[in-house]
Amino acid sequence: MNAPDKPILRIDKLTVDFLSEGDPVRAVDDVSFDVCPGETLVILGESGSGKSVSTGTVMGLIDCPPGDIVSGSLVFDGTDLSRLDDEGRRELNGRRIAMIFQDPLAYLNPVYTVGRQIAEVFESHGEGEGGAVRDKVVRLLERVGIPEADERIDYYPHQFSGGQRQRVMIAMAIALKPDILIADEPTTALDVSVQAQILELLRDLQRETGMALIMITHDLEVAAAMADRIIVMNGGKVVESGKAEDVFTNPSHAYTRRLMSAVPHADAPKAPRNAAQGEVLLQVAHLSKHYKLGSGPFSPKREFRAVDDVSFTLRRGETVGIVGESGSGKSSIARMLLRLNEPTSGAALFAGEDIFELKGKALDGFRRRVQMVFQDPFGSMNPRMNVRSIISEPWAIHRDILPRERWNERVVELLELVGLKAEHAARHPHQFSGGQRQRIAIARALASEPELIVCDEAVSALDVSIQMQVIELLADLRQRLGLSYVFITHDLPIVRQFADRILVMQRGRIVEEVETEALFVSPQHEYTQALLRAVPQPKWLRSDPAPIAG
Amino acid sequence: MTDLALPSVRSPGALRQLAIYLTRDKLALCAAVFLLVLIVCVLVGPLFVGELAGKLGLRQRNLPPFALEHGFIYILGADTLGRPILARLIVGAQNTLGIAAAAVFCSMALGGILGLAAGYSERWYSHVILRLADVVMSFPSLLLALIVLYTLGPSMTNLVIVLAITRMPIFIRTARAEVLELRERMFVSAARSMGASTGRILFRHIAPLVLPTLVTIAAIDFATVILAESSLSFLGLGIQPPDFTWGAMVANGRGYLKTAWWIAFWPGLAILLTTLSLNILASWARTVADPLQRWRLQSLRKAPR
Amino acid sequence: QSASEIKIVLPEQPANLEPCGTIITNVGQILSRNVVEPLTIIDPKSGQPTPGLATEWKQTDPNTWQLKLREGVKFQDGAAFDAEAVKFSIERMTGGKLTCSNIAKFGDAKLTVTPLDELTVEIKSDKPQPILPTLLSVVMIVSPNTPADKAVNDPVGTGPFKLSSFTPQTVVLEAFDGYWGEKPVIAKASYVWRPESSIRAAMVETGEADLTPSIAIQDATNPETDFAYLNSETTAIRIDAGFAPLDDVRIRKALNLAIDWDGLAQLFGEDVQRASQMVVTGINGHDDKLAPWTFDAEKARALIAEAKAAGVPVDTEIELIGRNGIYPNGTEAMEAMMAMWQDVGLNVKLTMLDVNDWLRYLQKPFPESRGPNLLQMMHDNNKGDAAFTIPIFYTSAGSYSTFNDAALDKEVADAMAATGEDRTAKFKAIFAKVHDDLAVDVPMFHMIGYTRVGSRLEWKPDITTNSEIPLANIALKD
Amino acid sequence: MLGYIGRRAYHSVISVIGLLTLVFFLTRLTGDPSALYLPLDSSLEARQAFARLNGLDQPIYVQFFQYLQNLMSLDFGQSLRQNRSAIEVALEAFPATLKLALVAMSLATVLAIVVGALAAARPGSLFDRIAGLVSLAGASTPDFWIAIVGILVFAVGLGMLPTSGTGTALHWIMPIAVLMLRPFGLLVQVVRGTMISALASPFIKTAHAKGMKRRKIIFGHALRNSLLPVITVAGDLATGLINGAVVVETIFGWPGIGKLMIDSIIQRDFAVVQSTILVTAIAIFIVNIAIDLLYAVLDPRIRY
Ligand SMILES: Nc1ncnc2c1ncn2[C@@H]1O[C@H](COP(=O)(O)OP(=O)(O)OP(=O)(O)O)[C@@H](O)[C@H]1O
Ligand SMILES: Nc1ncnc2c1ncn2[C@@H]1O[C@H](COP(=O)(O)OP(=O)(O)OP(=O)(O)O)[C@@H](O)[C@H]1O
Ligand SMILES: [Mg+2]
Ligand SMILES: [Mg+2]
Repeated sequence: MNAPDKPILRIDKLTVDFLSEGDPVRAVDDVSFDVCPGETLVILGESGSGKSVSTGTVMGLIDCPPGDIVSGSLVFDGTDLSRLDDEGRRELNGRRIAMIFQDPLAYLNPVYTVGRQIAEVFESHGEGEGGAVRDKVVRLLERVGIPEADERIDYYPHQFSGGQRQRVMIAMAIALKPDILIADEPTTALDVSVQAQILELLRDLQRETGMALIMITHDLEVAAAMADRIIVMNGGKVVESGKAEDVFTNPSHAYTRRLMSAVPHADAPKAPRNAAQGEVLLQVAHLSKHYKLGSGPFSPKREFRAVDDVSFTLRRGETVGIVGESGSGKSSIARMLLRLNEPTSGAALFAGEDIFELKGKALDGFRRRVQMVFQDPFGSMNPRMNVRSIISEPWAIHRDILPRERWNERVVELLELVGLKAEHAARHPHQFSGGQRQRIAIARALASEPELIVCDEAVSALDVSIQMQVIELLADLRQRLGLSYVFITHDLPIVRQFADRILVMQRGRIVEEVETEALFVSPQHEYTQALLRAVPQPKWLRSDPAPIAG
Repeated sequence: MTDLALPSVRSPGALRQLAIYLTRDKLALCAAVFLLVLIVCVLVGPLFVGELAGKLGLRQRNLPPFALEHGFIYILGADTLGRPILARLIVGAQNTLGIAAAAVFCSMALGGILGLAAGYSERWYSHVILRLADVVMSFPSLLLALIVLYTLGPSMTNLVIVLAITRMPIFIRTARAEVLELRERMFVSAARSMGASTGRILFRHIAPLVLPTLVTIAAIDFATVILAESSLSFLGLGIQPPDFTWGAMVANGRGYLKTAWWIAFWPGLAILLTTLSLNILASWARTVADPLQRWRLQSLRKAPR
Repeated sequence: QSASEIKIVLPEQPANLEPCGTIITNVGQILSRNVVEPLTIIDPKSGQPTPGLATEWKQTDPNTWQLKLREGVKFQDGAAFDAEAVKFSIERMTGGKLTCSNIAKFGDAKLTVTPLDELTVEIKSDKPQPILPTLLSVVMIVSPNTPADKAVNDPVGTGPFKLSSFTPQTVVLEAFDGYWGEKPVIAKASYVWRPESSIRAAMVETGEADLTPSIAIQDATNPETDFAYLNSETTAIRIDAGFAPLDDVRIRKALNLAIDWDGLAQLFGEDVQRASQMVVTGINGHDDKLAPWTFDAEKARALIAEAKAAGVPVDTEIELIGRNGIYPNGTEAMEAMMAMWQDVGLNVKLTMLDVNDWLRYLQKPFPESRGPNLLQMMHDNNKGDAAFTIPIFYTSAGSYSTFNDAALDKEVADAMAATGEDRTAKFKAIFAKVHDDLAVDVPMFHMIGYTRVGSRLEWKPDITTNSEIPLANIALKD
Repeated sequence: MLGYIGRRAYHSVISVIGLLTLVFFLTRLTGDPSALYLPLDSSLEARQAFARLNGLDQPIYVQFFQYLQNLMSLDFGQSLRQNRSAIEVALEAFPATLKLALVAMSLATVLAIVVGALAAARPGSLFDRIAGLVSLAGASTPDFWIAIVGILVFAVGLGMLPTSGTGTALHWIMPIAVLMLRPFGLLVQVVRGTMISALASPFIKTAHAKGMKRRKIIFGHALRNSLLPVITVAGDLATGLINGAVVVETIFGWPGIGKLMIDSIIQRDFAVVQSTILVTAIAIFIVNIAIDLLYAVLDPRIRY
């Protein structure tokens, strides 16, 4: 585009392995790309294709060993990154190159307030300390759309919702207005309206400072909205690269074509399913959750209404989609339904029995019948267990599901169902990509053959092709076994395709509850309308002023 | 002791894998070999030198080491009653290691389990366990020893009981502290949501992450227990002569540090080397048990370039 | 530190400074003849009483003694020393309102004290007290202002030094200007305590302290500063003759014969003396000619075989009861003796006990559950007369005695009532009988203590050092 | 939080009372002390008189009620050995021990954290190996051995330090050094172990990505996340020292509560045993409450 010809970052023939006793795993294979100031490079690609690893190498964040940079050069603004010593690296990181990590919870330190963690960026680079920094941090948080930022600054990561944490990561990355921002799936946990706001923010930054942006995403709409150039990765290799418009309109590689065609076509209305006849499986009535707040051990107690008088029903074989603002209480509802958080008030009847009153055997039975896919898949797996034990855990807990000698076989089956390979069974969670972990979590949820699965952003980290594969799997199970879903997501095309009914949430309340199609055709609530409007437009169709080169 | 750190010893294949990992860490290998030699000594040593260890030699009292005129067995010198120190080290190993291993194992196992329970649950017994730990911490071990001595009489079992009880609080409190943090982790919630019983969560999910710390403490406690045992013998609860332990030997030579240093030195060195080996093995086991660290012990195969 | 100030390091912290407890080593070493003074002083060589605060004494009838008191003596608080003060001190001691260790020397005697005039007192007892002046050496005279009904930690006496401070770390004594006698060279003495012998030795070596009254033999390595002294302690093994096989005299003799005494002596140092009786030379009744048993394992085995043939159950397990920390190398000695007895074929098993547990075996009433046993013990008679030894060990009523022999009881009663030469001879006869004929116990050694004296001081320990260190006797080298 | 402290204090008071009751009855199982306080050759009558004088002849429950009654008026009994109030004896000895324990523990903890963290930063490095060996050697060597050898070397041999005693700053060096060895060794191991795990956490990557100094990452992020077991173990070791650094107190002539406790136990000075346990128990309970509160401060996910 308008970018000057001289790239600020150039990656040449990068090959990265992960070593172990067996054959090395080649995560990145001979990958080259570059990015110029002011330009946006979008990396698309299959889940597990080496996107995070190759960008992580730029930041020097791959542990070597067991990682091993077999070959390749990384040149940033004239300096060879692989020759840099610790101090040189430190100077660059955070100030000139910044990164938004894919998995925001794991990448935030649980014991420090988010304010402090953001402030560290300033302090590490001598950009002031104490009170002055605090003001800057508050402004950053406001910019990424955290409500009541001056108060929230003193909260700890676990007190934020998934999307809010992601925005904290973003705030941290843009704090010093870096020359290059590497954004690894920066909007997966954000609803469309917040996503639009964030994308706008990034574009603003690019305009202001000529920041180069490397964005990894699997959301083709976002990709289209942001990309100047696109590279597509598959199996560790770059399989296609070129101008955004070309790649979208005229994909050349088979994988890219598959990707483009897998997009659920939003405008194609699907035939309504006859799900509304089944018996009522879950009935939620007046559910509320108030979190107790207080940042220090001695500060006064306050309350925050995360979920406020929520009621809905779910029939057997039905899927209820929950969409809504980030931080509106979706995950909180899910956690309460699983008896992981106690509700402040309200009731939830599962097959006629109040979930919150269950005890002993009844509770065990309930837990077998209801499973959850967590928003944070990495955190939800025991780091000491390998995938085989993780997936077979439900069988170990409920002995009657599957005889032990069939475990191995079934684990492989499940892995293949979600698009992983049999050899992955022996690996540990940290050896996977974000999307792969999410799939392991889904496989685990399916393992106990439940009646209801609560999916909290279960497919958000998957590329479209695999997303479709998984959704089809879930739909098939619904069809065959009468599974029901509570499907929390921000991805409107997906809910539109998959859900029977949709609840729209805002600030802890349900603001709209309708049949899926009705929502898309005639949204009632103001917020819903805003959501539908916010669907991003491809960049090349927009008439924005061109970015000014920095 | 060391096996504890390796939760996944199941098949012979796993054992072989462990052996391979052991050869990758030279220091750990030395430690393991030393402990093995020690165990062999414990098992067969008394058969060969058992007689000599108790034989009086009042005329070679405090014989200095490295003198060979009385025979090789006197290479490390003789003690205050002229008994060969080398023979006594070999014979003393049995009681020393037996008592210490039993006491440390009991306190770690019991303390660990109680600590897991106290940390995970908020019920009344969690408070009871913790206050009991406080009480034990405040209760002088010497007094406990004396009470046991008076009510039950001196014996090896009682000694182990006393030592195990007094060392338990550290395991209870450490296990609990770790659990307090671990139970807030998402994977624990996930396990709970799958219907895992409390026992399963504790032992399958939390314990493996707590255990490395406990084993680290236990490995050092080994020395503490050996030395504590020797100070109990001051009251008569310790091991009764003519039986003896390294701790007793050290205590015995305490007055001679200036004039006959070797009496306390060799058993002290034996204690030190044993503890050191255990610690090195514990740290090795910690690496093996942690999937994120295990690569350190693997022979990483690089791709040809 | 000025020249006339000295520092003494003791093995133990004195629990208290009650003048009535001066027979306790660490109290006596500080107070005795420094802060408080007794009526009479035992001469370490002859064992005879010599004048202290009493200058003369005479026995007016078997139950009555009259004492003349020293003139011109003042207490450190200004009170006058007179017959009333003596009456007060003795009554405070015997009154039973406070625990007085020193009174133990008097046994169950009842004393009535009557001041005859200002400096004369008469002491009447309920039964004859032939050695009352000797006994009076444990009567420490305290100021009449001392509370009579409770023990104190701030003693006020007539001695050349007065207590200046007593803290958990140190006791400080300062010279008392109004002292009746010669002014001592030392102006100030502080006492500290370190249980570890090597540390005490080190402290004197480095000059941090000037004197330590007892160090272990292995620390006494420097002949310039380290002095050995016979410390009046005698070690022995008591044989519980009430149980088979120990009720058989052959076995008891075998016990004495089986020990390699020269080898064993190595544990206690070369100056140690082999004992044949429970008192040391200088004590009235000690028999120089009584020869100790010598090592003869063959003979011991023969005796045991003989006993076995006579139906004595020689294989019965015999418990050897030791006490932890009783004297240096005490445990080693027990281990060695056990090994030697086992060597001649006796089934001896060692148990080491803590003091209080051990005491149950030492003193009557003995534990019901005991079986045949041997008891490690130590006896300290520095009071000049075998009367402090023989009755408690050898009469059937004696509190340590395991022996029941009416004839012996009578002999002892006889000797106790006797005086002069006759008394000495009778005591000697008893010692010979229990040793040679009855082999009631296994006397081991007369023990040796070592002191380390800093190069600044001119002083030598003697047999009384375990009970007193009179500062007035210490001179400074210049 | 205040409610929690209140509840803990309440539980602790109950526990202390329970402890004292336990101690009261159990100590009396260890035999009548009369014989210990009288010369060996004293008569049975004298011993009985002693027991009577000190109320030891009463049935044990009567003694107990008497004790409770006296407690109400804050009378903790008389020391048999020292002729004065037992609690006074205990309180007099306590500060010396406390000071020693505090200094030794703080030094050991700080040093161990620094050494352990640096060792964890590069596992397997030379520094790691040396730090490990040295700290472990210190921790597994008998303390009296070190103490005596230290005195022989530094006081007698080199004349640099006083052998023992209290007074100047020099007097503190050896006792502290000896006391520190074990806590230091143990803590180094604990810090190192937990730090290696913490350093592998993803949030450490975030810190690197922010461009933080390595030192700050190690001591700010990784350390903070591994402190829970560290302070727990440190707390336990501290209570161990509060309960008496017996060896050090004995060898260096430090007039502390550890030696007092041992002496009183051996001498069956029951009132003093009870009082010292009361004093140390209160301190230990306070330490434990403080540590539990620290958990909540250090890790915001922990709430009581
Ligand atoms: N520590 C590791 N050890 C072994 N293999 C690893 C490790 N980390 C990543 N991998 C593998 O490297 C490959 C690339 O991973 P990467 O995280 O780059 O994928 P990604 O393209 O970011 O995928 P996603 O979209 O799912 O996040 C994956 O197949 C993954 O399994
Ligand atoms: N432990 C907690 N303490 C305090 N506040 C909390 C806590 N957990 C969540 N919250 C707050 O409650 C609100 C709802 O959180 P929740 O995780 O349910 O949101 P969400 O709808 O899942 O959002 P997202 O789509 O971003 O994941 C958020 O504003 C969050 O900040
Ligand atoms: Mg990724
Ligand atoms: Mg959420």
